[in-house]
Amino acid sequence: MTPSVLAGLVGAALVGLGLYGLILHPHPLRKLLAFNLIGSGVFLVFGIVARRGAAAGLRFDPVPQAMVITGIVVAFAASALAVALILRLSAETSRLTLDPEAWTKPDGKDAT
Amino acid sequence: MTLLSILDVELALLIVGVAIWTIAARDLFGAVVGYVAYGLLLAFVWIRLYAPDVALTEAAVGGGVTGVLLITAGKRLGALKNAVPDAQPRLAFKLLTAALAALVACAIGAAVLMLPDPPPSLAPDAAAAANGAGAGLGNPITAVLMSYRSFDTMLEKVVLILAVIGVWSVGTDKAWGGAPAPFRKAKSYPPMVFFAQFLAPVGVLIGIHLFWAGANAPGGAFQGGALLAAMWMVTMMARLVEPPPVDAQWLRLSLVAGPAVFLIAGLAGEIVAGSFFAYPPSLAKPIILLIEAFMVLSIAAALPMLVAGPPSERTDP
Amino acid sequence: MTTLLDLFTLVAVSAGTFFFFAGTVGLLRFPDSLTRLHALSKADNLGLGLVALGLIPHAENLLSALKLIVIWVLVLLSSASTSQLIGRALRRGRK
Amino acid sequence: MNELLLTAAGLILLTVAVGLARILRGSDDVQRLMAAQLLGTGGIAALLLIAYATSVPGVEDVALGLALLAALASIAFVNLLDADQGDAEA
Repeated sequence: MTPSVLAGLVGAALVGLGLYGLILHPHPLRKLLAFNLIGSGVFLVFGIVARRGAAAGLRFDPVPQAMVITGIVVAFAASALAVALILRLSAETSRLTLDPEAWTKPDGKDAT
Repeated sequence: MTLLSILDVELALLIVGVAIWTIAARDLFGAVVGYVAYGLLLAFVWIRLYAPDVALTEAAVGGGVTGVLLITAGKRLGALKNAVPDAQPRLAFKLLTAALAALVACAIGAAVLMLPDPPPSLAPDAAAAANGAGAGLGNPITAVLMSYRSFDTMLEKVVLILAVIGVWSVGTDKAWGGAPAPFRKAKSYPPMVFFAQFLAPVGVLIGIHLFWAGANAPGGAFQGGALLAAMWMVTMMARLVEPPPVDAQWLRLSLVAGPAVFLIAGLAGEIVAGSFFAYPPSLAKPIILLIEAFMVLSIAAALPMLVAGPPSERTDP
Repeated sequence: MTTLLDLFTLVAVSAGTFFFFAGTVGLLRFPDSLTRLHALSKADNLGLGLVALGLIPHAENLLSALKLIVIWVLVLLSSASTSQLIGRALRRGRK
Repeated sequence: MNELLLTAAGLILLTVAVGLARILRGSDDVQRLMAAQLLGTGGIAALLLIAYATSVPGVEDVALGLALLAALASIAFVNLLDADQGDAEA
């Protein structure tokens, strides 16, 4: 098994793990972590395509690698925006739920 | 099984193990620390894939800057008890989700195993671009970023500005025009000041070195900019400097400088060399370095502003 | 000459690995956070220094060799500072 | 020579993995910050060894980046602790 194939399989596993966490965790920050796991898994799968592209006599294919670099920065920007939204939501309502019905039914458990 | 493949399997197990911890940890902060460790570990995988440029970006952005963002958020949100309903999803739903996740993972895994051989590649085109418009750049990745796929790189800078605008607009109306909350509420602490004072100059030097070396060796505008951003954050964390108000002229100019210079160079290419983002061959390298220098400035300004968050009302005078 | 340099690498890297091992043993066996911090920062930093030293004969050029040393010095200083900060937080008994 | 470097990298990675498992399972948030420190030393050593054995160019710069940034998260956290409690006796 070459390192590229192994890294690709790790990427696939990361996407699966991230998807599981994204759906099941109620906490928005945990969802964000899970989403970032999916993202890095996708980058890895994309990255092994780069490793395989030795066709031009290079040791790697620079095109996917360059796009992964761009992708990492964009993923960070999106995470930062998400964190700002989550923090504002918590400051505004002192709760963090994404449950749409939470707004309609009065909930005695956590006083707002 | 060779020694190297044993090492690869070890690394793969470690990465997946930390990822599982991030998902499965019982408390929020444990998961966040796990994710920061995971970000640092990813740099290893990229080294194994002969991608030092990506490893550097992952270490700087994924490990360092994201670490500060998430740790801060995790600590603040951890203080909020009962903010999230405790209700655990039912077992059937859990199993269904696990099955779905496994299915997706297996599909991607199968796709990885069935990739065509020899792989299709844009590398020859990129190599041609590196010899053509991006002439004189020994680092093929920089050539791709600045010449072959320059449009992507410019739009990515625009995305950074949009994200900064997005983060700023999350603040309250009253706070608009003010500065983001300081990175540290209490007064500075001597060991922290010492740390910032020795780290920041060295880090700035290394950041500029990475940018400069990026034309021929691993490194480049992203990595250099991210390091400079991290060093600005370190000095703000030690309260050697304060976050600037969001309506500071110099801050806004630095934020737009990168994409603006990029766009101007692109439009000039339309006039001088006949197509958008075409550089005259004799001037290609100086022009690319000029654009990259302004990109470094924009990245170094944008990343700390993203971490600092929206402007806040000053509580301390 | 190469044999001698290889021998140097062998000794330095092996010693470095040993110190990492010792650091982890300390991490597992020591009773509280402060002593664990001690094991981690002291033994591991020595290990990193020895590994970096051992790799110097294999560096591509002088700049790479210099960078190896700078890496070690940076890690030494930053881990000393963070240990101080973490240690203070631990001593104040905060969670 | 490469075998030696790879063996050393494998062993160091193993100690990092064991240490990471120990630290992450701890209950104290402050203690968990040691994870970043562990990766800042053991991680960098393993990274250098692997890269030298497989001759990846420019790995020193990656290690420099890690050395500069591994501590950042811990600093951020300690800052927040001080913010919570004030700096009464610092």
